[in-house]
Amino acid sequence: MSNRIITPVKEFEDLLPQEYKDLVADGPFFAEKGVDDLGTFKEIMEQHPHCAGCGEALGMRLVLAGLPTPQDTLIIGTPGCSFFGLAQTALNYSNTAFGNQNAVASGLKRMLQIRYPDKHKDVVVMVGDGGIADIGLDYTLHSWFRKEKITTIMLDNEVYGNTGGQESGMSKEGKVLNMAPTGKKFPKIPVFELAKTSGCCYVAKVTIASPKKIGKVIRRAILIAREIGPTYVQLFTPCPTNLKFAPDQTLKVAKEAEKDYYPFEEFISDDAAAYLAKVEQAKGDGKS
Amino acid sequence: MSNRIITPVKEFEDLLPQEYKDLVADGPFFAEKGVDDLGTFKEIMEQHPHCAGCGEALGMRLVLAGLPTPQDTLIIGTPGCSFFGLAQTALNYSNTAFGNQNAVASGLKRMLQIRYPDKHKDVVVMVGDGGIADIGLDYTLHSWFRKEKITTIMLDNEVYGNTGGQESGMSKEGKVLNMAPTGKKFPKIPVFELAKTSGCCYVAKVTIASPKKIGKVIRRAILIAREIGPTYVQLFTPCPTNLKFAPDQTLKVAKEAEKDYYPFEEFISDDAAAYLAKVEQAKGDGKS
Amino acid sequence: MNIEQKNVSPEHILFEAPRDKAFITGSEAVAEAVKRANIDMSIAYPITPQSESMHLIGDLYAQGYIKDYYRAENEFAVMAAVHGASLGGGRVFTATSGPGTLRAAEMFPVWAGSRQPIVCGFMCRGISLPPSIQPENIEMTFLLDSGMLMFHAENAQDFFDMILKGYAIAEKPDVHLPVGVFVDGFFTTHTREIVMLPPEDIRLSPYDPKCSPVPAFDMETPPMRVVRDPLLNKSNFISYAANASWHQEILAAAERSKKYINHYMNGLIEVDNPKAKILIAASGTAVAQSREAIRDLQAEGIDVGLIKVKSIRPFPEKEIQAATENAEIIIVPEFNAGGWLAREIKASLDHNSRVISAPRIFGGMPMPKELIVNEVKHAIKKRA
Amino acid sequence: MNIEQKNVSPEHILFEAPRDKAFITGSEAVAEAVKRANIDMSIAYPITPQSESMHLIGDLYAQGYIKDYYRAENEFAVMAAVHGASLGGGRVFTATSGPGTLRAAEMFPVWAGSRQPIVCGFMCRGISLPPSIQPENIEMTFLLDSGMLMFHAENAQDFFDMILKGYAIAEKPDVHLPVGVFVDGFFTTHTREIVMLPPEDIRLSPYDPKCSPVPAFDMETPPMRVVRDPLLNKSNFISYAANASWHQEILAAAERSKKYINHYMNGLIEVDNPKAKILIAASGTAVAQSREAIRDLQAEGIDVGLIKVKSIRPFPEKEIQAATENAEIIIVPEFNAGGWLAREIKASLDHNSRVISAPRIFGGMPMPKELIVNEVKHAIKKRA
Amino acid sequence: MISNIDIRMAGLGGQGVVTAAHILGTAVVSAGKHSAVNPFFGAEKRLAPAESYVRMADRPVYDRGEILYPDLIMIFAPEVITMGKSYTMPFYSGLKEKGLVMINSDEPILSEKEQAGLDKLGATLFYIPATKLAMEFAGTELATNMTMLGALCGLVDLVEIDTVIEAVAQRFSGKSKFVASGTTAVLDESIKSKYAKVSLLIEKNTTAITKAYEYTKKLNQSK
Amino acid sequence: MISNIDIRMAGLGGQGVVTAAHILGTAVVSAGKHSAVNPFFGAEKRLAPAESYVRMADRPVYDRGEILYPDLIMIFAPEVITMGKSYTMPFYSGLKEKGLVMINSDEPILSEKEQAGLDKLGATLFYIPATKLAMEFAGTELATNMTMLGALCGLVDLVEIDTVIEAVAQRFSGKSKFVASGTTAVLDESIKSKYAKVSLLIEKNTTAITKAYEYTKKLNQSK
Amino acid sequence: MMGVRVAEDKCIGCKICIYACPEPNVIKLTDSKKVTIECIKCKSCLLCVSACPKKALTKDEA
Amino acid sequence: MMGVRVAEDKCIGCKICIYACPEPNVIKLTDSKKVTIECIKCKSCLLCVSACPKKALTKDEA
Ligand SMILES: Cc1ncc(C[n+]2csc(CCOP(=O)(O)OP(=O)(O)O)c2C)c(N)n1
Ligand SMILES: Cc1ncc(C[n+]2csc(CCOP(=O)(O)OP(=O)(O)O)c2C)c(N)n1
Ligand code: SF4
Ligand code: SF4
Ligand code: SF4
Ligand code: SF4
Ligand code: SF4
Ligand code: SF4
Ligand SMILES: [Mg+2]
Ligand SMILES: [Mg+2]
Repeated sequence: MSNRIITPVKEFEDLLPQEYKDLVADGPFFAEKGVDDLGTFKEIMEQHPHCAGCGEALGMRLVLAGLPTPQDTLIIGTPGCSFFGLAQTALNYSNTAFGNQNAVASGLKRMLQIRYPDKHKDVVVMVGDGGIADIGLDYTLHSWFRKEKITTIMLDNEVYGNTGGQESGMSKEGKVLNMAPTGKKFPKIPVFELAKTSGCCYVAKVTIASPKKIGKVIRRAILIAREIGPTYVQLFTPCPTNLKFAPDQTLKVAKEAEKDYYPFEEFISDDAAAYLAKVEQAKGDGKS
Repeated sequence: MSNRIITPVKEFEDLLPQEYKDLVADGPFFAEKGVDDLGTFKEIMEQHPHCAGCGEALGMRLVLAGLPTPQDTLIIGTPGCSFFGLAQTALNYSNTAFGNQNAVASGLKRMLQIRYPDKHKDVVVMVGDGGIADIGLDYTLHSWFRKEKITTIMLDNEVYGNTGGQESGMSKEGKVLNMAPTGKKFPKIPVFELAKTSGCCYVAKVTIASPKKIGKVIRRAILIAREIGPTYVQLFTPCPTNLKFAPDQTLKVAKEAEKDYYPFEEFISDDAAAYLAKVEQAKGDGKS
Repeated sequence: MNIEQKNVSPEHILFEAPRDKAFITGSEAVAEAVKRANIDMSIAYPITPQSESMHLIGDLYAQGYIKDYYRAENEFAVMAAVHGASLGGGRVFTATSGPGTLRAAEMFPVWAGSRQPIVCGFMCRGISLPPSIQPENIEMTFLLDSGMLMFHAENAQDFFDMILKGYAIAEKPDVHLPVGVFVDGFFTTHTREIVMLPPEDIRLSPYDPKCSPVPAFDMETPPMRVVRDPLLNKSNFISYAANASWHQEILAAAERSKKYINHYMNGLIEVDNPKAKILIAASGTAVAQSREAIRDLQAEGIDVGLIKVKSIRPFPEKEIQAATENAEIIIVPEFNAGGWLAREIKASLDHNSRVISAPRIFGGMPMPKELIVNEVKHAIKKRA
Repeated sequence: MNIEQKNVSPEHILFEAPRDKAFITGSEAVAEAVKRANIDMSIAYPITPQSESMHLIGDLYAQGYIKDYYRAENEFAVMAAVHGASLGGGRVFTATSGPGTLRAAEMFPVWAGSRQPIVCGFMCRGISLPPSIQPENIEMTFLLDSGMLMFHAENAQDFFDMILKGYAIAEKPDVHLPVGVFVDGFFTTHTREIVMLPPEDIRLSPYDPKCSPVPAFDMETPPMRVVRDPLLNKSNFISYAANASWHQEILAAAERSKKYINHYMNGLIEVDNPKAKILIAASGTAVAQSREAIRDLQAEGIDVGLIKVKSIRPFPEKEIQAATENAEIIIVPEFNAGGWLAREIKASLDHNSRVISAPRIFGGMPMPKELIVNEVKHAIKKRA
Repeated sequence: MISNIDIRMAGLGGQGVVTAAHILGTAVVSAGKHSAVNPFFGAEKRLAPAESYVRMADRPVYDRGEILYPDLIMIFAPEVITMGKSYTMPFYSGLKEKGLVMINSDEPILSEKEQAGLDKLGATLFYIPATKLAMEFAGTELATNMTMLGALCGLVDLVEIDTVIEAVAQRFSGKSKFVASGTTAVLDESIKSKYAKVSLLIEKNTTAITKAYEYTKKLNQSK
Repeated sequence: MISNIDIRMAGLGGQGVVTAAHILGTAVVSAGKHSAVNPFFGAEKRLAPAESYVRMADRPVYDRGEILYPDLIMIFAPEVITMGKSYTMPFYSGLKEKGLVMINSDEPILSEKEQAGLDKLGATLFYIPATKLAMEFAGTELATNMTMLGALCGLVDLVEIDTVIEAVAQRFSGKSKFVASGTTAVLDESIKSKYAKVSLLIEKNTTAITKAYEYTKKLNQSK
Repeated sequence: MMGVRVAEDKCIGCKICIYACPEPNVIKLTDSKKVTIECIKCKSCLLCVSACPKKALTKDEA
Repeated sequence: MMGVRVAEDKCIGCKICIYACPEPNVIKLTDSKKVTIECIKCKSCLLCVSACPKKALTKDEA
């Protein structure tokens, strides 16, 4: 998107809502912003109906702040709580049938490559754990097998949040949830490992307790997806409502998970690493 | 199935077709038979419409001969060439929608455990590569995640045989096929590796050039599925018609693949290995 | 299971057993039905507004009322697994809604084709875009030719009864077809209302897989190969004829089900005030809203009767013809944009210009009785 | 691409360009249409009897006529990816059959809901059990309320033309709806017949995503968040109303498409011998078979006319009413067990006892003209 | 005793509007009358708008869904009005003439325009310090729904307060699971975590209801 | 010249019945008449039964699908009859009175019952050594479909043999892909692999057709 | 009911609260390197309160 | 056209052909440890012919 498109025509500026003007004046479209800059610029997500203390909302906020080029970023979603925040975000956001996200993203990315051969249009899938690991697993893996140049971000709250707290494939073993009345019978689906096996060039696992890492990881994932191949970020974003802890405990839960079973992990394929070294050096990135 | 059920009533015996009487007299239902015994007993598959020289037909023939307890084996299939032979087999065989096999098998196995708590009813999925790795991947992996006690056998002919030679996820990279007019763009899907990551207790890869290995592997896969958890066998069964080699070359193609990129591989989880040691010792098996 | 349950006939549980008043939601009514249905296995996948029912059924599993239960990976998997379980010779239940129904669409004709007496709840809701989780029964139009029997419940009481009746009807050896029990999601699932329940300590007798036109898939019948050539992929008139007659038999079984629907459900339709010149014909929640409208209309001295269509498949063509013999105006209010019920009714009636396909509500809206009242008055005015 | 193609208007390619005779199958006709449709992208999944068409489209990709093409993992993925590609602002094509249609059922209303001018070929075949890959158009009944425009081609010529016409109609800014072009699988896909083709060196002008009621999904329009609260999950009358009016607009767009269907397809129906007291009303291959039957009947001195229903959605209610004004007998032969076309026609006509829903052929059988002839004679006898 | 009445309850997710409606309906039915109760048809999120609807009558209630024309509106949180945390704006839209409005607030919060709207309808307005009463008598603001219920019964002669209290006991006795949409049940159940024992919860809630009942009874009489 | 005729061709998968039908239809159409050609509607397997159908007429052909009542039946392999490798049993079922049957065989293969069936219909039967002719003149039994076509033209005055030969050239010229169901195309294409060059293939096929044509032409005259 | 109060004297402008808040555009850094909170958008989850290392934030009970 | 001929003298009964045949119940081992072929079910793929280490099998050209 060229800046011309969002720049208000002087004569009509006063007709535009304040929010829009703020986005133009202080948003991340004209001047590059990152997670580090939060609190000092107008974020592209606005007032969403997520529960108080929602880890997923926080996760999305951090991811959105980390987008390297929001003005050319397209978000593909799917039903799930993430819908609420993403529908309130000043980016093209699409959400159709549950689990189809990586198939939709494949078609979209290819069409954008046809229509804008000289531009990077970053197609980013951002959806829940259920959407990726359960109903959408086939489409997720096949987009990776096919080496689609898209970034897939799992907002892993270890439960079906939006439909009221049912077991997800990413729920922890033994956890009692709706539709798992006697506790979940199998461990978290190893999507991180599957991603490595299935052709992802960059795979990272991180929690909302590490906001700056999120910024870095998202940037890497998107840049690598532009040039090398599919990338995957698994973000732990606990759900106070359905995992039934107090809303002010969300970060504590994330921090404990980070120590306990959700450590930061990063996998970079050789070609991705080479590419990354090049761009991060050029940008002076990667030191943070 | 108790033998009583198939034993013809004397008075009506002459009404039964010869084929049926042969099955009772010389089939593998009363006396245990194996791959080694082929040529000396009445096989349960009969005259099928597979192409001359079909690797898949040969593969199925060998698998069926290797079943430890055919009288209590249920085969779940899916559309694909395998339908032809399996529909001609004297076992309960079901084939409904393409790719749903491991979901159907999950429901069936659990119901049979309810109805026959004291009996082993072996639920065996036997379908093509497309059915497992493409359209059915989600159901395949989830049955493994859930630790369903079923055996999944892929008849890997590296193509969609039944629909006329289209690219499958298991086709070799670069192969020109229908719907892949400029050659396949990604390598064979690593289902063998995915199986190991996804909870299978026993995983084996073998080709029709090694008939006795098939017998052994099938037996192991089914016995382990009875007691320990999901098992997976990937069987290379090349398709002369759609891979376009002469029908008398099928075994040569398999043999070369075995040398080249389809070596025999076996993975056994620790609990499965322990169990196997026990039963094979008891049976005097496993030496072959 | 904290109570011992006695196996009884459907007749006993439906007609003879005493009933007590409960104030419960439609979702709870589903669970109450399943508790008394002697289900072997149930498989779940969440979707609003179905989820609560399947949560409660999970609880029934935990309590021992059901022998196996799990959450599957998606609706296609649910319907496939339920199909597999039913093949195995037991009684199964599941439920879904809107997009879930469409995700699994391929499996419903397979159930019918396999002659499986599966009962499935459909808590109808919006599909498509813009996204909507709210009430709408558009998904029913996708299943009209699926081979399933389709019942449309007006309220939680119907939902409870139709599930139990569904098994009674589905499992008759000369029927043996899947039954979909449909409700308008939210309106029925999430409304708490009075439901009369038989005692908890009785349940349907178990399913008997031997009383079936198709043997159970358990290697306990002689496993002869059935045909010289498989039916598929043949330009073979024998195979064509076998296929066609199999499907004809599915349609015939639906016809035969009518006698049982009459027996258990007291007719495929229910008619109030059949002599009225103005009739409202509706199914599901639209019936409930029509009752309110009729109350108001009668209060104003406008004589309006009601046809409640309970069975959508088999469709009560003859019954509706008979019930509308004297009708001059037939209003068909519906909760969907397509107007499928009006289409069905129109196709059943000669002189169908009497049929008015309105109000047609969708997008999640309620159907205020006032809308129906207005439609009736408008029709009267137009006719006059 | 071994030839240079010139971009032309639909009018030119359809009405003005000279045509040459080719002796090709329906599958080849699809590829010939796609070759001239200036498609950006196509995504394939095999299923009989569709596969040959999508093979040929793969060849077109290899030859440079299409910019991207791949085999997806299943039909739901195909329809989702095609949806994504269309979102991205280009022209797309795909096709499927029977079980594939049902596997992807959820996506078709999504296309309509997203107002995407996708054209999809449906090479109809049997679904369900017992397995059948043979001709049957039962899948069309599942899509009647999907929001798609639905055209039913009689033969390869229709198939060729309706695909190109489909784009012309679908892409009109006041239509912008997906178009399904349906044929009876095998009968059309696998029959080699004479098709008149315009030259290869012309093609439709490219799709212009700016002439759309919904902006392309490419971050090239100001990405304001559209609503204060997302439409979903709200008991919010504004959201209900927005949803309902969006769907109403889809229905309205289908209404508006009629003028373009009239223009490009020469009417939603085509009537031969409209004064005959006996009419056969049919769509798809049943039309072709009816033509043979009518030839025989006329030869015997029995005057029979023909209504060919080309557009199933929007359904030509008014047109059929007008065309049947004088008809005493209306025979509706169909290739499905449900009889959905007869239902539609009955619902459209007052005095629909004139409509005879037969012969109804399914299971893969052909429909010998003799069957239709007999049905006509039988109806005459009964009436007399 | 009032027979036929339609009530709309509006609050924030987690405040228990669904539970309140459930309890009221249960009481009405156990008093031998008819009722149908439903929540708004959407996924509740903690502190996002939430509504529920109670219909009661002396003859069968068929009508269901959102109540478009309520006789009575209960506002469980001032933010519904002041911050627009509502699905219905203005909050009283659809209110029948001479309808009744109860707002949980210690002090008047209506804008002039809103007040004028109510006046035009001839509506009666009550402010109830329901959260305050809840804190005072149940020790948690999560009991606000109880005090709102109590207050309702004090203001309007719908059903005996004892029947309501019985319904509360039934609701929390744990004999049956509370069933509500999506996260509603979780949020509405969270009050349970505030008390060590169910008996204590019921006791505290009973006190809160009773006190609120008495509070408005007095208010009503004084009017 | 015969105008309206319906032909059923039956053989084994890989014998080229679909290609034969295609060529005949093409020839008929390029001769200015009408034709519709289709294969049987199933997936062909190598050496499993396979059929195709040719309709030709001097007015538009609308009818499609399997031909139930053929005027002429061509049997491409004796196994169709002797081993029951056929979808239609007996192989002549549906044949119209006074119909014509061509069987690829060097010697009579019909059972008495079959012969009686044909006699009852007043059918004319020809044995054609089509595979032998194919081996002899094209060097491969895969050209059997060509000799069957040539033989047909010699027996029945359907279309000029040169037009048929032209259609063969067109079929194999590679200008357009051969499109047929499932594996049919692959199997019917396999003859290509027998020849180094397309031109040679066309040449050999032309010879085979011509020789077979001459063979039956003589046969016919001698009858 | 909703809102969080900042004790300006305690705040060191470390922005930890900003990274902790699930609501966008609520906590902002002022030019004087203190945070301000736009309470109308705050949901009182108190994640910021728990996160602040300086205990500079408290729930607004007003 | 279909069928395979066994040269009994060459056959050593190793059964390799039996493991190579895609058709069930076609090649059988006799009591004298030679194979016989039920030609009516044979599809002439010649896999057995290629597989036989003793060249005991040949295509039946009859
Ligand atoms: C086909 C289909 N099935 C089910 C649903 C219902 N559904 C919507 S969101 C959701 C769960 C979302 O869980 P997850 O992906 O983990 O996202 P979260 O809400 O936890 O962020 C489900 C089951 C649907 N919309 N479509
Ligand atoms: C939903 C659906 N999509 C597509 C098909 C068509 N179909 C049947 S079998 C098959 C391919 C089978 O390939 P594979 O699984 O590899 O088995 P093979 O035939 O090669 O043994 C396809 C695409 C179908 N039956 N159902
Ligand atoms: S339910 Fe959980 S994930 Fe969803 S908005 Fe609430 S806290 Fe966030
Ligand atoms: S197409 Fe291939 S896999 Fe299918 S039967 Fe023929 S040879 Fe076997
Ligand atoms: S976390 Fe505390 S100290 Fe740091 S900026 Fe926020 S309020 Fe200030
Ligand atoms: S209380 Fe929660 S919503 Fe409010 S400012 Fe703090 S973190 Fe943000
Ligand atoms: S492979 Fe040869 S030697 Fe061995 S058994 Fe067969 S025919 Fe005899
Ligand atoms: S030729 Fe083929 S089918 Fe015949 S016996 Fe040998 S291996 Fe078997
Ligand atoms: Mg989740
Ligand atoms: Mg395959």
